Amino acid sequence: MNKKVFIFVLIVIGGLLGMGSSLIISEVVHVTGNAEFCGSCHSMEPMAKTFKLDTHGGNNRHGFVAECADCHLPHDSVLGYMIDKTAHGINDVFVETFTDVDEIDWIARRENRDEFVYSSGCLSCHQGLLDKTEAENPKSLQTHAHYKKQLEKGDPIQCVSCHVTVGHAGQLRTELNKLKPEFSFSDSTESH
Amino acid sequence: MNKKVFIFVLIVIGGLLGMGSSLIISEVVHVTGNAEFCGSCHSMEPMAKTFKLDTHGGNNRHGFVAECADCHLPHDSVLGYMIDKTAHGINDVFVETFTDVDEIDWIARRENRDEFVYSSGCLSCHQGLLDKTEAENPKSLQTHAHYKKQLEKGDPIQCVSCHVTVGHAGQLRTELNKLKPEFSFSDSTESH
Amino acid sequence: MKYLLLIMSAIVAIVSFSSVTIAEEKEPELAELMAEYQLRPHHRKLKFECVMCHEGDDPEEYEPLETENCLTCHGSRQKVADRLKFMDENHTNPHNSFHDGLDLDCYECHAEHEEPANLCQECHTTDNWMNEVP
Amino acid sequence: MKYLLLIMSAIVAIVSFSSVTIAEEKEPELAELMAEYQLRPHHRKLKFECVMCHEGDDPEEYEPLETENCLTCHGSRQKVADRLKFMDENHTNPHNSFHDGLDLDCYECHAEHEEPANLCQECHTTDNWMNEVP
Repeated sequence: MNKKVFIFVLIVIGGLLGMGSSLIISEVVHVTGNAEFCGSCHSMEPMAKTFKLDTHGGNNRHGFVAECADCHLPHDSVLGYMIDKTAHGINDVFVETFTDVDEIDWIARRENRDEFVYSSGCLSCHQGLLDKTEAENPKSLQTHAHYKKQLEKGDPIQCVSCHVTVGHAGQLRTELNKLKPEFSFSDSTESH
Repeated sequence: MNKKVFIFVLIVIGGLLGMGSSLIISEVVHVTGNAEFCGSCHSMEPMAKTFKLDTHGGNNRHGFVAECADCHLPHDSVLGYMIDKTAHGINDVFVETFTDVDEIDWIARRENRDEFVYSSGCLSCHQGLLDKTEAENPKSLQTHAHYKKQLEKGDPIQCVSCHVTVGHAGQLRTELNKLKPEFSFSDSTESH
Repeated sequence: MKYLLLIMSAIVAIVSFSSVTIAEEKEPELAELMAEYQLRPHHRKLKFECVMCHEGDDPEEYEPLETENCLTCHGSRQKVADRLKFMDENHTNPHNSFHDGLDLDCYECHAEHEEPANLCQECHTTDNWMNEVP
Repeated sequence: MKYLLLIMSAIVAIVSFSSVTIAEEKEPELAELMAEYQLRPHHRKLKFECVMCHEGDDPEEYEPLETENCLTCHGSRQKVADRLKFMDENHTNPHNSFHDGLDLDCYECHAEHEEPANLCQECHTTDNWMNEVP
């Protein structure tokens, strides 16, 4: 065989393998992004449980269910999504396998919720939300206008900066307290 | 260079090219699946216009917007999705470019809506719908149980078999009639 | 113990036999009924059984439907009318007509188990402004 | 025509100048006010301006907020209470307390422009059953 043809054939074979594995990867990404999968790890049980109580977890008229990855991965570009998905995958498997996940202070971590929930995720479903001109609660028009203004100013806030309890029905802190109580309640006698 | 190493390197290069192009393809798939893109073709204007009047097109409290491809492509597997997307892409570009799209009898085609709307698409958002045990309209529990039974019997019906006007606010036929009226209304005198 | 088992088996056998008989008897009866009371094509396509519209177990006691029964699936008179909005302009929307507005009952035209009748055609020639009643 | 143009330009100039002056005067005034009436950290993070909570253009006329104003964002007394449901068991949920149930007004504890006060601490040592008021 001519050498150039040989090189071409090999690259085509590699290319097909690459595209084939991309297909498999995207199936895997698809299957490993929902509450069923994520909640199967011990450390994610409180998150999965409270998710199911939430509108986003199926507690709504429409039987609509979002997936964990819809909120907890960035949706700006496929590349960014894949990079974050990979990083999370590696991190989570490592942490779950080799460290004591019961040591994680999830309650304290809630302070950094801005870093774990991506507005690009929110907005890829709620595409029309920021352009609404009427709302059941008119206050939302004002606050969403504020979001847009801050974004334009280059000093953005995040959706979860305000929607602090979204996705877990406002019950995540309570659920986490069952595992690791914030308070001892040991002395509630009156002091004066 | 050793020949085996050479072959390996070439296949790896091909593989990376294949995965890279898959990323680009999935970006393209992403960008070409919404009403903005689809509605930019002349023949899809009535569909895009009526979509925007529908719950699925943003006419709801949540600013939620679905994409054309969410309903009009199968969601059983990534491979199936990609095959259909490719076939539609080729077909649509060909038909739009080389044939007279004004000749298409969309009103008649509505009869075959079962073939253009995929229940797997509906159910990939409305994941919990068929398992609901209470509903504002209890009739829906009965009809959705019927859907499940037919599916189990291997004699399925489709979501759009009943939800005939979904996605286009029940206005698609009216919108299509503006372009090509079904009736001449030429003689409405009383006959007897 | 042996006898007990024997007796129980006998009971089970009799019960299963009789239920098979009932099922076998009921099946053709139901099939017969469904052949007599056929559905219109758009509903037949959905593979509905009688109980999707009629309440109760005894077909003898099935009642004709009221408009309100139809609307449990079809939504509302307004929704049904809106689907034919393009006919409003010429006042020929049968679901929002010149004469009756939204106040026409479904069964005036849509007979499910027999050929439907077009009420408009009692007085009008509808060829140019209406399809056949589905 | 020439004179008309000249006069109009003059008017435009004066108007723009005075509005610039007002804006320039207002900016530092607003900054001063916002420095005086600081927000609590959880609200400061959201980069709110005065008008997010207070109505009208004139800061002189801003009123203290009522609980109902807070709830336009925070939903309802029940929703706020539910977020601390884990405190219910020991009857220490400040938003659904032993004494007041859901009927405690926000400003009893949450003063936005000054250090917040913990009403419970008037009578109780809360170290073991409550965080600081945010």
